[in-house]
Amino acid sequence: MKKALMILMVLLVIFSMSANLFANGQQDKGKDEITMLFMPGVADPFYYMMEKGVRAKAEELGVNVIVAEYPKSWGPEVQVPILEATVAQGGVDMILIAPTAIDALVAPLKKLYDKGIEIITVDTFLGDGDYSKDSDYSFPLSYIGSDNEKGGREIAEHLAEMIGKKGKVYVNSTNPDVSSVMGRVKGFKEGIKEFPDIKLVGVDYNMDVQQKATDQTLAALQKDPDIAGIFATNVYSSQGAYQAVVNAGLIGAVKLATWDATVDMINALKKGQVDLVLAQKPYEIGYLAVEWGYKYLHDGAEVPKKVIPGFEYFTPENVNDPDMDQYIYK
Amino acid sequence: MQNLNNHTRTGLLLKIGRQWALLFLFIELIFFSFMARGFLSLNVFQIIFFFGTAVFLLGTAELFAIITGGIDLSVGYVMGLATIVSAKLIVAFTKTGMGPGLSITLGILLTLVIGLLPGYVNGMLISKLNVPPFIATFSMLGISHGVSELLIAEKAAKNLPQLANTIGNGYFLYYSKGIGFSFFSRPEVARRVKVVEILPNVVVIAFILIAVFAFILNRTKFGQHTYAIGGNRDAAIRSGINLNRHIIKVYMLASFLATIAGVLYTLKYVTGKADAGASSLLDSIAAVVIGGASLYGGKGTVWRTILGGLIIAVLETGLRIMGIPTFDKYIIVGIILITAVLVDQFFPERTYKE
Amino acid sequence: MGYLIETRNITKRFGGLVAVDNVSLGVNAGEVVAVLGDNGAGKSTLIKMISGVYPSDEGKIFFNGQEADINSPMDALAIGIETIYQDLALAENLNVYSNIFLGREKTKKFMGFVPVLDHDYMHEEASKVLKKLDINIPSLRNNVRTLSGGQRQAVAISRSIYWNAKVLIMDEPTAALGVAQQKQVLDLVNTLKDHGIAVILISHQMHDVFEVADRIVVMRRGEKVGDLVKAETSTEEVVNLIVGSEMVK
Amino acid sequence: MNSSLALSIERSKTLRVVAKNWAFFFLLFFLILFSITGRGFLSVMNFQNIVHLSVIAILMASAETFVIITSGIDLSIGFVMGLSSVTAGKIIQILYNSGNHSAGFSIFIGISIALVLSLIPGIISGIMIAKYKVPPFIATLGMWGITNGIALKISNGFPVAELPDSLTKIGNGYTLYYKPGGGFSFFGLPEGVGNEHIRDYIRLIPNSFLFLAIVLFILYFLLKKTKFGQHTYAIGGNEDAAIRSGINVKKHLIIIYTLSSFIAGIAGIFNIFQTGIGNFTPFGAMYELFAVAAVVIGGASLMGGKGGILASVVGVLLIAVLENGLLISGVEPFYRFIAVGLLLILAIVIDELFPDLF
Repeated sequence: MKKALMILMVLLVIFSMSANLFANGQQDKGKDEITMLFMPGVADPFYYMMEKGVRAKAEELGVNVIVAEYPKSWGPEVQVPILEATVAQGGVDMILIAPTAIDALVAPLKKLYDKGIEIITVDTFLGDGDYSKDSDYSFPLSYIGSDNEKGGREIAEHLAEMIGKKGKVYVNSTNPDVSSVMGRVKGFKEGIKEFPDIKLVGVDYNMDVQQKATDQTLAALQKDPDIAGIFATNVYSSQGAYQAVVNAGLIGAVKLATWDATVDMINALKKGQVDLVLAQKPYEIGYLAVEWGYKYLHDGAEVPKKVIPGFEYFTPENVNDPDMDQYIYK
Repeated sequence: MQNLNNHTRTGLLLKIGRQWALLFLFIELIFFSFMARGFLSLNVFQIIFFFGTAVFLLGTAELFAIITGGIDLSVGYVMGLATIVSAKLIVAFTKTGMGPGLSITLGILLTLVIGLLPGYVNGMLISKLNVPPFIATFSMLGISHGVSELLIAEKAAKNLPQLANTIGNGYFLYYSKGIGFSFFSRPEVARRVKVVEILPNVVVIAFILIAVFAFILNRTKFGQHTYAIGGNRDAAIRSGINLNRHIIKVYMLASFLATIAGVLYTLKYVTGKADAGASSLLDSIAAVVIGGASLYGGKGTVWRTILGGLIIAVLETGLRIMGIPTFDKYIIVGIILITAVLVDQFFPERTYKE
Repeated sequence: MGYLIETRNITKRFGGLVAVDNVSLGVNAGEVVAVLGDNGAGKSTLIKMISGVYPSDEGKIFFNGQEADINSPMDALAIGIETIYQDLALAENLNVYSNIFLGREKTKKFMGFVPVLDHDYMHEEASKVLKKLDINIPSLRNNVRTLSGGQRQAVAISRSIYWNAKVLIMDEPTAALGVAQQKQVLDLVNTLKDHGIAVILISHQMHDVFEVADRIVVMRRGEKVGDLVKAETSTEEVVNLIVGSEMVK
Repeated sequence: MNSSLALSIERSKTLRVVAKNWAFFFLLFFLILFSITGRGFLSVMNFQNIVHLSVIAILMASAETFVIITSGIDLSIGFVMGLSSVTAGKIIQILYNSGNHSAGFSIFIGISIALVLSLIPGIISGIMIAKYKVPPFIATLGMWGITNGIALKISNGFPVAELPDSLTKIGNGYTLYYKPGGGFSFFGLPEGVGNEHIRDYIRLIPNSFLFLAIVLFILYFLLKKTKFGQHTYAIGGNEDAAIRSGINVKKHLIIIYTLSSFIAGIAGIFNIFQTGIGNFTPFGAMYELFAVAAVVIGGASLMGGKGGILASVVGVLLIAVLENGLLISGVEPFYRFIAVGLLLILAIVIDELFPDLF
């Protein structure tokens, strides 16, 4: 048995050595054909939307797109193996990636960068996201994504307006080690500090499980029945918190501001059950990433280090506006 | 009289049946060599082993528990705990002004000692208090997860020394045209100059350790007793094996291996993460079972477990290179796992403990 | 009248090994026949053929003078041949009467159409059969796990009797029992005899055999080497037959 | 087990009742504790919420109860739930939005097809386990990936939305609304109640309670009162004995896994009523492991042969009350993982001390 295994190992090494030379030849292909790899952060609607943007622009420009497997959960240990295996098929000129950790992705991406592949980070970033000053992590061409802290601050202001600048507010978030979501919480906390009569009663983490978000929000409403406003920081938090408010029968009595525009939340807004929905622009992020990547690779254009497509706010007033329809994740 | 039928099966078929896992791996390799562009390369095999280390280590950990007829569900989150503890310790030591080499060494050693604790508790619960292994280790899963999240919530361990990254993502041997071979450190070359990297450090470390544990299982009294307990618990007790003590040791060993996997994670990803090992848990159990161990205990070997892990890793990597759409891939992997175990059931008379 | 159960020249081979070689054996109603022999003498294989676990390669089995076609344990059970194995085949997590009715539970109609377990009926029937066999178990609602070894043996036997066993095969019924409990079981065997049951008893305990058996059959290397009436034989003779010292009658 | 202790407990009636139902008494204990420590814990609304939100966990635990009594395990139930929820959602969406069908008809067809579909994973794992002796752990782990892959494919990875409103009206509604001094109203708030008066109404008996009561009664009945249930216990207690008493164990096991899968399908249907959208199950949700934990807390053994529906319900509620109570008492969220882990260990140790009584 062990003998067989040893033979296998030896065969593998010989195989791979000889094949390595073969693989070399494969990388020299027509220069005019550009291939981009889209590496999402996790399997959720936000990134499915982004993929659509990537594909749309790529088709328009005649760029090849490879979409990597969607990771089952959020984390470098899931994402990096997928990234490396997908790159191994060769011919990738540029990677559009949502890094799942600010530090853990630096080394693997640097390795690919050194091989000559360009990198653009989308939605999430490396280090502090500032690639304009020289650092270990400043090699990506650009960060294209939302300004999460700004979004958090703006939500805080809107929510404060809605509850009459006084009362208790509560935050349901997903995961304390995801940079984008934590940015939203941070921005919200800063924003709410501007209003001395508003008190933040707690932040819960549902670990990306919607049912947990419901449980937590209901318990928060039980503990502080006079909560006036709730901020939910992503798809799962939003849907979960919304369910909780429905369950508690407090629709209308509690103002709900949510992040990410899923069909469910938009419908809730239409019915007047949710008061504000922030839509990031995943489609546009993907679209812009391909556009800038193409400009850089094809025309040698300078790419800005940061591209922020901004947000759209769905409110009861504009929700039926057909122009807004494009920002719904579906 | 199924045994009889099996004995009368033709020798060749039986031999293939006994080695079906190996055969399966070969079929995978051949299939992907044809179907997946770029699969057949040094790089891809290094990827398979590099990212497989966690499953190999956790699988070996799981194997010890499974041979005794138990199971250890906590290894994934014990690994997560280890990533956090080691990252925090290393950062703390560095802050006191210690050199990076020393703080990494100390941090890792201390983590390895702490890593014995969950295993000790598991072992005590299982042996002394008769808690079923599934529940004892499931509880430990929750406890390690909770402790990890408490340690890391809003205060992640950041800025590990650069050396950690160099070890974790470095290779044993580099080759580049003009410069020749260099050990341990990547030659300074311009971007896009090809450097051949051979043998990732992490893989070397993991396989040395796995070899040690394979030796323990195969060649020592401890290993022999582990099989004995799984084969026939009463017989083991009557022959004078101290069952309780042995079970405690086995779970400590599993926990220790999980901690090693966690430490290697910290070096690879220069960060700690509570659910770092969560995604590898079910894969590692599957690796052990595909490797021919029985969940009722008494059989299984380390090499077979690695083989089982490879079958999964090659499948995952190959499908990724082929570019199978995500959701289809989930389905295909499930079907192939079931097929693998079904094939196994048709050759029940194997003796894996050769 | 002939034997209630009888084997005529039955043989069982496993590959090249002849486990049971041309054995004829008969038991009358109300008679206890003990089968003795060293390990590997073929006792288990013999009774497994009678109880339908193994089909015989040659020879026939007769029940009540008629040829019986026994190909599975179900066939044997159907004509009233019950076997009590050493492990008793009791579900320890169920109570006494549930075990007696295991697999053949009595149901009644709930709301006219839903079949539900008829606990009262099963309890009553179970206590009847226990009473008939002079077995004393405090509560039939206790799980079998709480019973002593002898009581469990009794439960297994009463199950067979309740389901109309005419032939009862008992495999080492007193092994692993304390002295007092062995006595209980042997008393029970005597009770069975009084009820006209044919009992085939496999045992290593010479003392038990001489206490309850009417006849003693000795097997060696698959063959029947002795068929003795208890009253006319002695321990030494039986032992010699078992170990094979030549002492031909 | 030393029988003297067991005997002395057997003699003392009170002690016996406590030992046998320790989980229940534990639950009482926590209820009292949290009523003191947690503001707002002790209220009808909170208890209703706890149970309402535990319905899925209770169904999962019930499914797992049947499987565990036969000494098996079913890891696929979480994803079968997702599959059923997404399938029902998709069908309802297509029918309802086509404009040709009423909400009621669409819902009826959707859930019927989803329930039938949810039988299939169970039949497959059952056959593998019963006929081909594949360990339950691996067979259901394989179905784990397959069912979720299919669910994701059906939904394209997006929750299935745009379903009729009547779903959540039923799923989250209450049988009775009561305003102190203002009278009763059945199945909905009286017309024209403004936002400012919502908090005045007391809502009693969520519709989900009625639904849960019916399902639980049937399952309880099946397990405790029928031949089927009796055979389930027998197989878990002594599979050999069950075979020898003529029980068709293979067929029975296939039915058990099919049943477990079916109950998970019902959970998926409930999920769609509760949330108004078809949800697939995220990979990290671990519904199955928590269900197993609840069943074991309820006193079942993974070696098979014991356990019960009501006991499992108590197990689920114990975890739910513990989590809710700690949340309301303001305990940091991550201590809850630890607390549940410790509770589990305690459960088993107590169980181990009084084995003969269960």
